[in-house]
Amino acid sequence: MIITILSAIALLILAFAYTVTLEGIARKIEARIHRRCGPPFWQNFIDIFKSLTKHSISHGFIFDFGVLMALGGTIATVLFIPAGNLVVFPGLDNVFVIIYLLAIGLLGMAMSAVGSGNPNASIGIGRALTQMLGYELPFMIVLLGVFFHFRTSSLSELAVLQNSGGTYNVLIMPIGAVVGFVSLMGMLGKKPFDTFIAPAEIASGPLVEYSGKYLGLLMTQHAFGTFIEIGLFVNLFLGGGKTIWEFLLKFFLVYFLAVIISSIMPRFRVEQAVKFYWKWPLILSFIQVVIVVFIMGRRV
Amino acid sequence: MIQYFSLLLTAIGIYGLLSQKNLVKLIVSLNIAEIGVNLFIVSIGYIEKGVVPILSSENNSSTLLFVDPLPQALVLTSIVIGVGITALALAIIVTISHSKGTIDIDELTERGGAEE
Amino acid sequence: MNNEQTAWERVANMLRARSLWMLYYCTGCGAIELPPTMTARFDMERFGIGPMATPRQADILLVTGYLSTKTLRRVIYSYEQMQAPKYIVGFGSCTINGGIYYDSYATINRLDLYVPVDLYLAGCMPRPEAIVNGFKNLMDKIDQGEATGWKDYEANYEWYRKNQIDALGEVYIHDEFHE
Amino acid sequence: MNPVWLIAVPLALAFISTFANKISNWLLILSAIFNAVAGIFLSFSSGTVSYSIGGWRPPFGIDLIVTDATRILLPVANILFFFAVIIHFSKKRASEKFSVVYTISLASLNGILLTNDLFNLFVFLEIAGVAAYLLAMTGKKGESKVAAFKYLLLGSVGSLLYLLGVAVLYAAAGTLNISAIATKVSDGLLNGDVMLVSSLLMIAGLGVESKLVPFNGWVPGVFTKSSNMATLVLASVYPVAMISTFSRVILAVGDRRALDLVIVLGVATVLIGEVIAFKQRNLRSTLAYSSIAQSGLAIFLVGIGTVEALTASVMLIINNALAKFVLFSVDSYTTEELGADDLESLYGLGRMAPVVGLIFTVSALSISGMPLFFGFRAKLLAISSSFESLLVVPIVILLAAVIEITYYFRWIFALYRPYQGEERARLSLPLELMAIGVVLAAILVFLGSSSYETLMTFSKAGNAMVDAIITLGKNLIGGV
Amino acid sequence: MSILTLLVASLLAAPILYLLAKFNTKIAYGAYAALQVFSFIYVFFTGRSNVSYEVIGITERLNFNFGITPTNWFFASIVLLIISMSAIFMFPLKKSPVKIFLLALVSAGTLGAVFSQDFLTLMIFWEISTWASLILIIQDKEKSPREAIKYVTIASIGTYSMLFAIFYMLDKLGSIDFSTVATRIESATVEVQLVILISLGVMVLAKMGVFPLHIWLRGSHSSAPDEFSPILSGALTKIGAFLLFTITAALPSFRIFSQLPVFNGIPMVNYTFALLGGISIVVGTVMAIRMEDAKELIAFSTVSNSGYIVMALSIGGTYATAGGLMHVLNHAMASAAMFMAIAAVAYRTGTTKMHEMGGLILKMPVTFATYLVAIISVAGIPPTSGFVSKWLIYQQLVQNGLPFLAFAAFFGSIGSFMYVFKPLAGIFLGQLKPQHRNLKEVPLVMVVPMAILTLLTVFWGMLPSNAIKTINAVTASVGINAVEVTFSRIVALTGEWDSILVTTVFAIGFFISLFIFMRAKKARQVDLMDNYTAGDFLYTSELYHFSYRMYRPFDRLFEKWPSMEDWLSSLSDKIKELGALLKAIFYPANPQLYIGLAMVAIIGTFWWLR
Repeated sequence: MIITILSAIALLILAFAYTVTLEGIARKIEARIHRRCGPPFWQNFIDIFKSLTKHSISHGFIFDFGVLMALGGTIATVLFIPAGNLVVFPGLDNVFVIIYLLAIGLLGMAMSAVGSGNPNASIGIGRALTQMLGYELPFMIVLLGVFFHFRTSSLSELAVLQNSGGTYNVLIMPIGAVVGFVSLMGMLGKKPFDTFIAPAEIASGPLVEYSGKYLGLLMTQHAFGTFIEIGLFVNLFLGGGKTIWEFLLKFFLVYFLAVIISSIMPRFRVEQAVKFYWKWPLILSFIQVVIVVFIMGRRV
Repeated sequence: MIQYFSLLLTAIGIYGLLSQKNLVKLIVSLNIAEIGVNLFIVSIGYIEKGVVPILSSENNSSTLLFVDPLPQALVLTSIVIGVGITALALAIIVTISHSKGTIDIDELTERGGAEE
Repeated sequence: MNNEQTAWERVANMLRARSLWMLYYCTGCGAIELPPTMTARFDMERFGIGPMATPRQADILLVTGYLSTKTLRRVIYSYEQMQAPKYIVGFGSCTINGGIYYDSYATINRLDLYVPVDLYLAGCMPRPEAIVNGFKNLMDKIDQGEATGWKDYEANYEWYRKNQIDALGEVYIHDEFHE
Repeated sequence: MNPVWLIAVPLALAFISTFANKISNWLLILSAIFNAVAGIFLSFSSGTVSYSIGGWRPPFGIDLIVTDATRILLPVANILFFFAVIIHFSKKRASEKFSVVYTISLASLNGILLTNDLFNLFVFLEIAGVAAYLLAMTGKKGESKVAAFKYLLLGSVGSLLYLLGVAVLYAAAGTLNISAIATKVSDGLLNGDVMLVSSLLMIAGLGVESKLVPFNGWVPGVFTKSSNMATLVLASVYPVAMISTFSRVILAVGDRRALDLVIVLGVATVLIGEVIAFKQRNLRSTLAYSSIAQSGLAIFLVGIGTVEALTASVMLIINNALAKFVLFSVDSYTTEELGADDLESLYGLGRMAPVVGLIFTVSALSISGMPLFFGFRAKLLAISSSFESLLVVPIVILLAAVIEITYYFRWIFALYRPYQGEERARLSLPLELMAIGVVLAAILVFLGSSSYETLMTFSKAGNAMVDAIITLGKNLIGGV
Repeated sequence: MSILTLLVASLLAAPILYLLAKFNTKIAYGAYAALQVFSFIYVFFTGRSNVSYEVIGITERLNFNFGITPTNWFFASIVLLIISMSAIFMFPLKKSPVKIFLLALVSAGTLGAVFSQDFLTLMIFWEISTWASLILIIQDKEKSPREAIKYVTIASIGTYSMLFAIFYMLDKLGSIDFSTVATRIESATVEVQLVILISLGVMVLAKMGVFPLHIWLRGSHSSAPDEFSPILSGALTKIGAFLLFTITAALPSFRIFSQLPVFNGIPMVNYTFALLGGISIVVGTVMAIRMEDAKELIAFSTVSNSGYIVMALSIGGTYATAGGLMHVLNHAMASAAMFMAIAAVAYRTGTTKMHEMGGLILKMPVTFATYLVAIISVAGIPPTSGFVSKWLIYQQLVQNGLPFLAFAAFFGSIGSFMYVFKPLAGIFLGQLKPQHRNLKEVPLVMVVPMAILTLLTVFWGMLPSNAIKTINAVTASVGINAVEVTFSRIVALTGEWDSILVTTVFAIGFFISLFIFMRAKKARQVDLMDNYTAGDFLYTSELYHFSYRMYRPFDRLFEKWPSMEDWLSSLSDKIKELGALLKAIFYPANPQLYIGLAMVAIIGTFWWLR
């Protein structure tokens, strides 16, 4: 019990610190690609804490509640992500639970944003939900193949099975891994799939009315969300990690790749994004899952 | 032979029914066809070298070939009915010509004659 | 004005100084100078300064040129929508004294009559070097707790309000300025 | 009781009324009452009984036959006729002009139902036909005369063909008695092209009155142009006699090959009738085409020829008669009260006149074969027996049933839609229509929800349709 | 007292309530609600343990067979729960004697159907409720008859199909008892089995609103009286699930079709039904996303969720069967709650068009909460009961390795976020319309049933073991393995689900955020109209509410897709054109033409038959 609580606290702090740092580094990387100097890597910490100190406005009960629900749901989800050997709830971390728990956060955010009464926020939420239908489908179908193969959907077990089997999923199911990565880009809202925040077009979409502490909480939530999404990918396709450091290294690599790709991309319109996801990633995911189900079969 | 002829008569009557435009002529065609059928019925009762189906002093054996008397009775009825129908038809034609002013079937059916 | 700061405020000001999000109100020629300031050559982002899309999230309001009576209303509205520690930077002479439009019937000559300006950048227009320098000064001011325009505005709200209404004059649309 | 009275009494009364024009209405009512009572009286016994006329024993003379099927159909036809007469005379405008015609048609319909002789049947068909042509003329406008003339033309050609068929059959079989011929046919004594030709000619001839495609071109004109009363009789009483006789004759003396034709034509009739009815925008023509489809439904079962099929056929005939009686009388009520019977003018009728709406709804539901109603059981049996033939038959029938349900519901819903046109005068509710309608609707519901024993009667009728005539014929031949 | 007494009482209640309503509608509606609540309580508490059968003999061959088995009890409790809640809920709405008569008939028919033990009894009572509901639908609104005709057509397709199956069974198997048929069907030939199960399946598809027979739902719901929609969606379509469960699980369809081609452990026939379920999930979802009327939207969500149930019960297996049954429970509650919430909103605002409302959250908080929990359940987000069923279904999809069905399941699940959010945003969130400034929450009578359904949804979400144990009893009665459950945990193939733990963790997360939130500076409350507008001033809140065509870019993707409804209405036109053609051929104006036709027919057939 005590160990669970301690490891939960450790995981939360790790997730926050590591992801926010990485976000700062990502800004640095992006600046370097632009041949700029870029902000210091701790810049995002400053941004978050500054936001928390500022004054803020509220548009009513649902505006507050939704933010809390979003952050609460996301924090709850983080606790189910195994980080190397730091696993808070072994056995209970199955992927369906994680994906649906993540949806609590999303729903809270959506409610809060639309509750602000700003149409830009509604447009952004509409786009986010639409895009979600795009990227989740191929991802889930690939996942079906993974679960079918390993007969488990528990993230930590999947990681252990990959490590003990000697090869990672990215090698067993390369097509699936590619699809998973493309879907991950959408999940992270990185370019070219960042149409729902489109700052110049719809004034950063869902975030348009958030100020001060609300913004700070949502930035924290975003950091946790990033941790969950990349953590999912790392555990599913890269075997998690035997130790926490291995996990963090893989995490960094995946994030680095996503940042590099996104910084050289323009932006899709939302229906183009959905169309894109329903074309190649979906077809590839079906190919992958058919290979897994009908040719490879279950892992012995 | 007579049977073929009567059927031919029926066919002529039916041709008339299909080709004529005047209502009265249609009725005439109907009558022709009717006559054909009546002839046919009469003809089936006739038997080659048959005798009158009346038991008399010379015709008193059951081995004799009698002509079938029934068709003749039938034809009488049929003719009567035919006459009745013809009369009714002509009466209808008269009312039509009174109310519509024409007895040409094309004109009658053109002018609002089409059913709903 | 009391310049004594608590430890908490000092930390907060330090954070505020290093993370400035700007909302720019690009009315005049000054907006032209911002892209070079942001991009590779001068790279504003290394100071933690970045553009923001909405006034709710922004910390600094850049008024980059002359204001007419029509646009002043928008500036005031946007400023009031910004959340409190908030700062205004006036660009160029237009915001100081009307610049070359000083004698137009429709322009506002002095910005700080209507909203509290924390920093003016002199020049017509100020070059990116001047802008970066100005921002550096603003950061120092914030760090030391001297950039108190927003408190000023709250304290002297009546005075600002009177100036605003005088300048905007009679309008036929009823809103929060004209009951 | 000798069923000949059912023919003789109306005929005699008709004869009297030609001379006594004043009392012809009373004579019509009298004959209708007599026939209704006698019909009910007849149905109390059971079994197949043959009554010879004029002392000639059956294979040689004319005889009347009463089977279990007749015991149902005869009372239904006579009672419905009686109801029609009641509705006719409840109206003040009723004239005695056509009373003779009605009386004669009553006599001839009974004759058609009862006779067991092919030529005698021809005679009755012609009498019924003449009565029908005259009834078809009763419409107000000139169009009804034209329609009647068309009917006459087609009817005469049909009866000519029938006569030709009878003649051919007589030439081959040497007798006109249906039972006797049926025995010979079942013994295999008659076959070959002669049988086929005579069957085809008889199908065509009887098909005209039974509304079989393509011999039924007269139906829409007559049903839509004729007077209300005439349509009522022609659409509800006539089919009972005509269709049942069609099945009686064709089953007994028809060629096996011709039965396939009956299935094809019957199914085609159903489909064509329903599809055209779907398109109609006014109630009476919808009902007219629906009548065609219902006839087709009852007739194609004859081609299948099993006991189950014939039971279904009898049930469908009766269902159609009862329901169409109500539907057509509601239709004539609306044309009289509202001036029109298209979809829009019927709006709100069900709310203004709830009883009329109710009987209309029940009858329409029963016709379209909804559960709880009589038509449902009939249709069900029809569909299950249609599996005996090709699979396409039940599919087409089901398809047609769905189309039928759709358009009937369009009318039912129209009845209950709020009316938004100009103010209407208060409707007068005819008591006799409501009473008769409620009785008939109650019968439909009762038969639809009653137990299987009640329906055994129909099963007996179906059995009789298949067996009775041949059994009788075997006895006759054996007697000789 | 027995089920039979209850049934007779409910049937008799219809005319009595009608007469009572003529006298005083309030008393009649009260009596109706009391009767339904009593039935629910009676059935729920007495039927749980004891299995009993009752027979009313009609003839030697046909009986009305009723019985309480775990299956009957399960479905009956769900259906009665929904009906009794709606019965209370409808009290403040527009009343009329005809409606109460029909409602009582619907309830009685439903009650009879869920307690039936043979196919004919099931069908007769089902038809009673169907026809009564049909007439109910046309009671209130203007466009109703057109839509009701669709319902009639589809319902009659189902009816005829089931009837055919019943008589076919009587003919070939000699019985229509569930249990007897189940034993006898195994020894029948494959054709017989196929014909029986497929024609019963058509009835299921028609009544549950599953592709391709789904088109009636939209119109029926949008035109049905508001208080009836919960029953139509929550109770009536669930009888279809009852029949489906009977034919897939009770009749051993998996065993008897195992000699036909089998895909991933599912026989072809079941796979086809599952595919149809999958298609209707996708179609329902896509169409729901496009709707602008809240009731039409939920109607299509019913299509989608019926698809889930059909898919799950057709796949079979431990998890899918349990998941399917759980989904029956969930969807009954969630759709009833959603329809109630919409009815409550419509009661106050008089419209169900989403873009005509907005910002009602503070005006109608309980309604909002009801709707929120219901949509969370529909979207399958924990901790509501909706998650459990979807989770169980996914387990089976993984176990059998069914990518194409999984695609549909995932599509429906993720797509449901999109469509359930639209009414939430359009009706409850966003800008308040000026004409709705003085709205109040609906009366307590309407609040209570909504609250009960909401609490139950959350309860079974927190403690799914409670429901799963019941479902295990149901599946055990037809010989399917039980899902492993403990107090808070469900153990399935690919993992475990601990609802209490997850809820606790969520609560902890929430309190951490709340702590940060409270520590930071208190926010200033501003009006909804004080919004970022790029410096422009706002005067009209209507124009600042974004709800109409919220997913327009997405809709554009599907604009070119063939629409079943267009196809159907064009089919009607085609039939009419065919009618015109046939009329021109067979019923020409000129009598000579049809004399000629007759002659040609005679000569032609002679030549053919010779």
